[in-house]
Amino acid sequence: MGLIGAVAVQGGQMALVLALAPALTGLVRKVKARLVRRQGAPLLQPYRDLWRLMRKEVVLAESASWLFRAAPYLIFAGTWVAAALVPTFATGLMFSWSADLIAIMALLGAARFFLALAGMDVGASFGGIGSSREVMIASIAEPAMLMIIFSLALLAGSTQLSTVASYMLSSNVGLRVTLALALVALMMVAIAENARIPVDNPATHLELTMVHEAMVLEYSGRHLAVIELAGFLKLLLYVSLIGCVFVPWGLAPAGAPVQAHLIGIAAYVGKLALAAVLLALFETAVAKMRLFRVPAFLGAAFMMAILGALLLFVSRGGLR
Amino acid sequence: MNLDAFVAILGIPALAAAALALIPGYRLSAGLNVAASAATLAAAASLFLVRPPGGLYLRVDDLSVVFIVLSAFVGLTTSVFSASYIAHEVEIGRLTPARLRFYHAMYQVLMFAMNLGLIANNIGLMWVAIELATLTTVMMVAIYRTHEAIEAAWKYFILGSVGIALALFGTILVYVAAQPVVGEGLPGMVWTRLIAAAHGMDPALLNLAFVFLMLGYGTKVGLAPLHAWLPDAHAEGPTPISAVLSGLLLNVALYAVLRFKMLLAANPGAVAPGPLMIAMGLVTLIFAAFMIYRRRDIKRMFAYSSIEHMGVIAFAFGMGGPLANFAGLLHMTMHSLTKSAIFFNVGHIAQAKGTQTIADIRGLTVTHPALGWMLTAGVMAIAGLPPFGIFTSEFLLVSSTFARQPLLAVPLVFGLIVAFGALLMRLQSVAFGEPSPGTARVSASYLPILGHLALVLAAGVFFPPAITQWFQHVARLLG
Amino acid sequence: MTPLVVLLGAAGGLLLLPLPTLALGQSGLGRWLTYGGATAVCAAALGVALRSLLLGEICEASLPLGLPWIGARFRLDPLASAFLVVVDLGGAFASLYALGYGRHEPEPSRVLPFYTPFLAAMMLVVLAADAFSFLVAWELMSVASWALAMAHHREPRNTQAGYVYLLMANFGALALLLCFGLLAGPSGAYAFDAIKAHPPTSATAALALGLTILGAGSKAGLVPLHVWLPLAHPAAPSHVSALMSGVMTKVAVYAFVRIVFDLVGAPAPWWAVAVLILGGLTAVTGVLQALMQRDLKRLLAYSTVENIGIVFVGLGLALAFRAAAMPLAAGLALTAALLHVFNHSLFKSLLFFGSGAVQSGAGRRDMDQLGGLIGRMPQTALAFLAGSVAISALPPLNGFVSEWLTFQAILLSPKLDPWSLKLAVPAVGAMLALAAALAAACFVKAFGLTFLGRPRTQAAKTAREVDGFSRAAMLGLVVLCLAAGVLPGFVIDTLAPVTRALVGGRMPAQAGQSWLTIVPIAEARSSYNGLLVLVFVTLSAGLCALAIHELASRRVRRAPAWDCGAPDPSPMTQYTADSFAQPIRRVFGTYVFAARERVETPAPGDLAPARFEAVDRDLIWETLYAPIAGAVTFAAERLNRLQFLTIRAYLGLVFLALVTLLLVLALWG
Amino acid sequence: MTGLSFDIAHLLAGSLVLISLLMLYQDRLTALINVFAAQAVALALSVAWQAHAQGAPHLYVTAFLALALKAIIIPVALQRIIKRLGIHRELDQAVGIGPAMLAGVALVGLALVVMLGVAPEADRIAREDLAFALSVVLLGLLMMITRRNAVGLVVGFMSLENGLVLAATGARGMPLVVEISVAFSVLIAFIVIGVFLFRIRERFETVDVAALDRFRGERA
Repeated sequence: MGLIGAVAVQGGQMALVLALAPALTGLVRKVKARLVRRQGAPLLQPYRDLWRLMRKEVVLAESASWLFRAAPYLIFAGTWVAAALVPTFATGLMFSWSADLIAIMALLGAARFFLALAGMDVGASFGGIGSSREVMIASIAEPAMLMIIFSLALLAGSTQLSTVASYMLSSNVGLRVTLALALVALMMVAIAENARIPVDNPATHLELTMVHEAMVLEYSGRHLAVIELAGFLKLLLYVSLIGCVFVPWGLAPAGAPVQAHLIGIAAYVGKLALAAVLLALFETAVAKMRLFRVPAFLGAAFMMAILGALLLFVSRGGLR
Repeated sequence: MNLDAFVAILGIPALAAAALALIPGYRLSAGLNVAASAATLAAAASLFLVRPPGGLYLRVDDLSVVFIVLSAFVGLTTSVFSASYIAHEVEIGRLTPARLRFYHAMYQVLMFAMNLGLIANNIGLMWVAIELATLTTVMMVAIYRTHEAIEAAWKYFILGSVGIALALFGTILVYVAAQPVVGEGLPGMVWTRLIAAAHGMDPALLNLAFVFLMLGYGTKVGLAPLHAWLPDAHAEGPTPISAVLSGLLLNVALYAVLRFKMLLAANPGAVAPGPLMIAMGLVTLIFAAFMIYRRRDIKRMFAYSSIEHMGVIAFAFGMGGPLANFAGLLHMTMHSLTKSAIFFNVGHIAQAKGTQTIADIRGLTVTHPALGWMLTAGVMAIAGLPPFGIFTSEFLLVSSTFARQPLLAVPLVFGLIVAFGALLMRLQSVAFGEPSPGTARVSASYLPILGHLALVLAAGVFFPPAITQWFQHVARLLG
Repeated sequence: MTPLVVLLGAAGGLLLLPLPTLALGQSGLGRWLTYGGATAVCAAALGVALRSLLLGEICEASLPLGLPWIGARFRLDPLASAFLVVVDLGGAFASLYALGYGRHEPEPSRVLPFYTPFLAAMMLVVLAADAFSFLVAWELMSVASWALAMAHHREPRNTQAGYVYLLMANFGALALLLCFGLLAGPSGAYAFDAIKAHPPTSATAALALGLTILGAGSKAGLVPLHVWLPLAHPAAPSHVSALMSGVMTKVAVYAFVRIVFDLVGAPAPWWAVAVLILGGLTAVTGVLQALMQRDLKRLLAYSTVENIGIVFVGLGLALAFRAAAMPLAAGLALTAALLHVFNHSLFKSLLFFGSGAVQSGAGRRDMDQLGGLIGRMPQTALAFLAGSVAISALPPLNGFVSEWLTFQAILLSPKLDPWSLKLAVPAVGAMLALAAALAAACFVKAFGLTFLGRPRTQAAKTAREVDGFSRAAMLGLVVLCLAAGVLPGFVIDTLAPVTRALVGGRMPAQAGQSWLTIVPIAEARSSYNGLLVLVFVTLSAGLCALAIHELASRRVRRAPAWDCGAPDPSPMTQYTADSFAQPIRRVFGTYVFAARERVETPAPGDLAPARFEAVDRDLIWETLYAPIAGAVTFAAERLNRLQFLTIRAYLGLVFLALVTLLLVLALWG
Repeated sequence: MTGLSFDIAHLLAGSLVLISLLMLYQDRLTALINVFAAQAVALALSVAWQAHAQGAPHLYVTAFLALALKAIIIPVALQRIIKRLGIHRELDQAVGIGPAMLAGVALVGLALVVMLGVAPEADRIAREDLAFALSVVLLGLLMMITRRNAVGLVVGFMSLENGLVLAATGARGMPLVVEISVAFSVLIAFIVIGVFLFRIRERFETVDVAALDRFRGERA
């Protein structure tokens, strides 16, 4: 297939993630509603919300600066580029070498950096609450994520996601304690990063509990829409990350024929649906925890990740 | 004895003293004082070129020339400084004309005594000279006739006399040891013969003698625990005398100790004097370093700093070896220059602020920029910061010591840091911060201060090869 | 005329520049002369150093100064040139900045005469090739910077800082002096090539390493020797703070590299463990302390401590790989460290310039009295934002590249043998990750409180943008940060000769890579392309904005902040430095600062104000330095009694000394 | 030197040590000064004997100096001071007599031990004399630190100096002995004058040395 194929795959991927992200969130909401015996909004409601928000006028606080207006687009761009570099249905992404896993996480970090700044820009007290809590959570979640990456990179001998995925597909993986630890830690981090229950509850505006919502409190109209979209994308990104690392089956290798890619897409959608159901189940099962329990929760993830990495450092077998 | 450098070196101060005892006006006498010192320096410098033949009483060798020229030079600069300093003292009436005459006469007597001690080839003569120097300084310390001055003089006098007595006993012992080898009478005290015949002497007597000499002359050097007279004498006497004491008299006493160290070193049976000097040096260094912290009087503080440096120098010579001896000589020279410069400076500061209490002198760099910054430079130099000469000597000393005897270098460095902390703390409170009242201009003579600092700076940056070889040669002499 | 001669000439010129300045006196001319001259000289020296680094040339020179029988030796090799680039780049920009900033200096006569000697001393340290001239330059550097930190000496805080600083500096210098004495040996072979000629025994080498860590570490700010740094750096005028934080600490790193990698010889694995752990601790402690600060410049100083920690982690890895004879990996680790040195010198200078601009523009340094400056000082804000992104290690700026390389080096370490390393490396990696994340939090705080939100004081409300020179310096550094982040390959290739000379290995040549990607080992393993990331992000952001504005709406209405429907007009209700840091203090504080919080809420209906009190302590100071100070005071107090004895007692001392010696003699014979 | 003359020299030297111990024993100033005068006489005798034995006439000068200055002039002067100050009954021991005596004996022992280290082939009389002289020096020093007031100090110092002269004269053919003893007499004269000239009484209302230490620079 060559270059055209690569371009096609890359482009398709970017379009796909953008297209599927709201649906994923919609599905999660739907399933949650059903689980508590509610009808729930239709699956496509998120698309409608976005479209409506985009057409609304922006109400901007007087004290808001240019940073406040620029931030949403930067956040969206960072998240989108990151999401575009995570293999979803095929590993042969054209630009996968332009950023490895560490860089992807750093991109998300940059997005968060600007989100936190935006939260402080208006100069209202709630924004401050949100930002300070957000950076506190991030200060533990990010190192945990990095240690997870260490484990994977040491296993696969690479921080390049496509390489990791193909290594996971290969036969010589086997069952490893490290992988289990990494998976659990990664899930915990994903929950925290996407402001899901039990760490944060996206559905409330109760100042005692809210983190993410407090930062975007002052946003409205298209800005809010873009930020929301970025949030959807982030959730999708983490799901597809878990997917391509731990359940890489169905991924179309580089240069595979078209039908392989079609299979890959189908498998991917399947994975997303499964993940949504699981997430919904989990969220309805557990209760939101107090803010200052969160560090313990994430600290556990951090410790697990370190443990996983340590095991690899100590046992030399299977390392490249 | 035909007219040679010796006659000049001894005669000029003697005659000047006699003359100064008679001249009333201080301008004239101060001028004469300077002139005489200058002439002495010239005579001393001539020793580099032509060496008069040594006799039974007088003689110079490479070691003593270093000391002689140094003391003559500092004597000159001090006399220049003293001219302006005394002028101020006379104005405010602290010195009556009579005492002024006395002061100037005594100054030259002191010079005479120290030169005599340095060029004496006869240990008895050397002893007499150093006693004379002591008595002179005692009287000059007491010149202000205040309670503190008299107390200081008295303390100095008693301790000094005991030291002298011990030194004399040591001298007698040396003679007793030498007499069987060298023969009775005068030869038994002539330095050159002694050193020549040292190997044949009775080691036990030499050891005993060195104990007494070390303690006796060590009292003059200011080694702990014999130092007690030094701080008060520095603090209460007129500042030029403090400068001469720190810059010269301590060196002369040290010179005597070195002489006898060489004597012992030349005798195979005698115990090595090194360890004793190292031990006393370290004790002195660390003790003085801690003493600096609690000082309230600025002159007394710098007196303790002199004690500290004497400890370092004693340590260096005790270590021995080419590098350490070189470091010791360099350190001694640099310390004389720097410390006297600091005392010049402090004298003017005390006159400007009308007090010697550290707590009442603040923010000098604001009120008296020149004095303040020169003091800063001086303290930086004395604390061993580059690019001043003392850094060079401390560099050589510490590094070579650590390479040879690591465990000895640890207390050395410890003492140096403690002293540095103390000096820096005081310097900052004196030179910086909100200035204290007292902005009177003083008719200060910056020339001596700047001259000394310039020399020290030059020595730290560029050390002339000629002097280097000279020092290296002397260092080899010292063994 | 070799480049070395030119550089020495430049240093000499900088040393002598104060003389004409003093001659000019208080007039503004002195400022122009000093800073203009310094800018020119540093720029020229920068060119020379860069050229000889690219050519990888080596030249030596000797002047008849210093120790007579050795002379002052100087040597220009790749390592020296690399650090000279850092020094002169920082110097040039600081001088340019000072052309404008220096106008606000109340007492220029306390700054100008010491500024250029400070620069010269830093150049000479890097050039020196014998122990004596090295230490002379080193101490000169300390003294000059001390004088600069004492420029505003009327504030007791600053004199205090100066005291601690010079004392620590002297301590470090003596440690280095002992180290050199050890390496030179009793004969006093102080020239570096003489030292290299006969490498020390393993025990000696270990001792030398310890002394170097004390000496260079105390200057660089390694925990627990960092205490002077957050005191002294803020005390100095901002352009000097920038030099002290951005450049002088790097000179200390140079000393460490020069001694440990070049002079001492083959390392032992456990050295790496020591250095790694020190580095990791330094990074985490530094950034946590930084997060707790209110004073902008103190925050920056502590963040310098953190970055020094990162650099030392890289150096530790390099030592480990070198001990394990893995030249390629060692090359990678060392490159990462040196690259971070370079990057940090860029963005830390930039940030200090920014803080200086804030101070001169708004007259405040306390973040609780600032806020909303992004409107009043847009360009400064932009520059500070860029610096914050860079120092938070976020792509596509340069901070990320060096930390990314460090992580890549860590990922190579399972091949290392000793168990101590196997356990230490991942732990240090975790510390590094933690530090990186906390740094982001720290600079969200720094930028957010200073430039965003509503102004908290009148001074902040009426702040004005700074002069052209300052802005030019800041924007220039922003451009460099971006360039070094987007095209790191060139910098890495430039550093290759250094690493090859020191550890015998280098990273693969980056110039040949497609699309200017950087590849530490192999592309299949890991690669990063800052340029593409930048392009993608800008493109997609632009596209998104364009699309929405075209397809949907572009209407905007200004209205008061909503703030959950309960807006409060007073800017004091905004988050402050302390409240922003409070969650993190809650999480880490109890362990790191022994932090205590006390909350008093009055009973319902009681009108008494509620109180909240948070206390955190600097454990390092309390456990290490306070006891030492106490001991010295105690000893001085006790010994001081000897000043007040009677003459009889003094005679008694003499008598005792005499009797003791006689007894010794009697027992001896 | 014949046995007899040696024994005489030995005897005289020994008597000096004895008298020093006696001085330690005194607790009244007047008595102390008298005993000191006695020591001066003994010293004069011993020096004279050395002059005779060594056939060194110049030593007679020293002997005369000792006799005139230390046996007569200074004691008389001191007595007059004490009368004027009215402290002749004053007890001035800082250390009890018992301990002082013990210390004194110990010092004599130490001096002998140290001297025994010296090689015997050295001139015997010199060696013995040095032993005694060293004892006298040490005892004098001990006296200086056990006496509270200036007079005691002076006396102690002078007896110390007696020891020095004894040593100097004992050393065969030692040059400059006269000069040195003269110089020392000057020194002592200074001390005595100091006690007058500084007019300690007018300033400090006593000759108690402690009063001289009241200011000690930084106390005030």
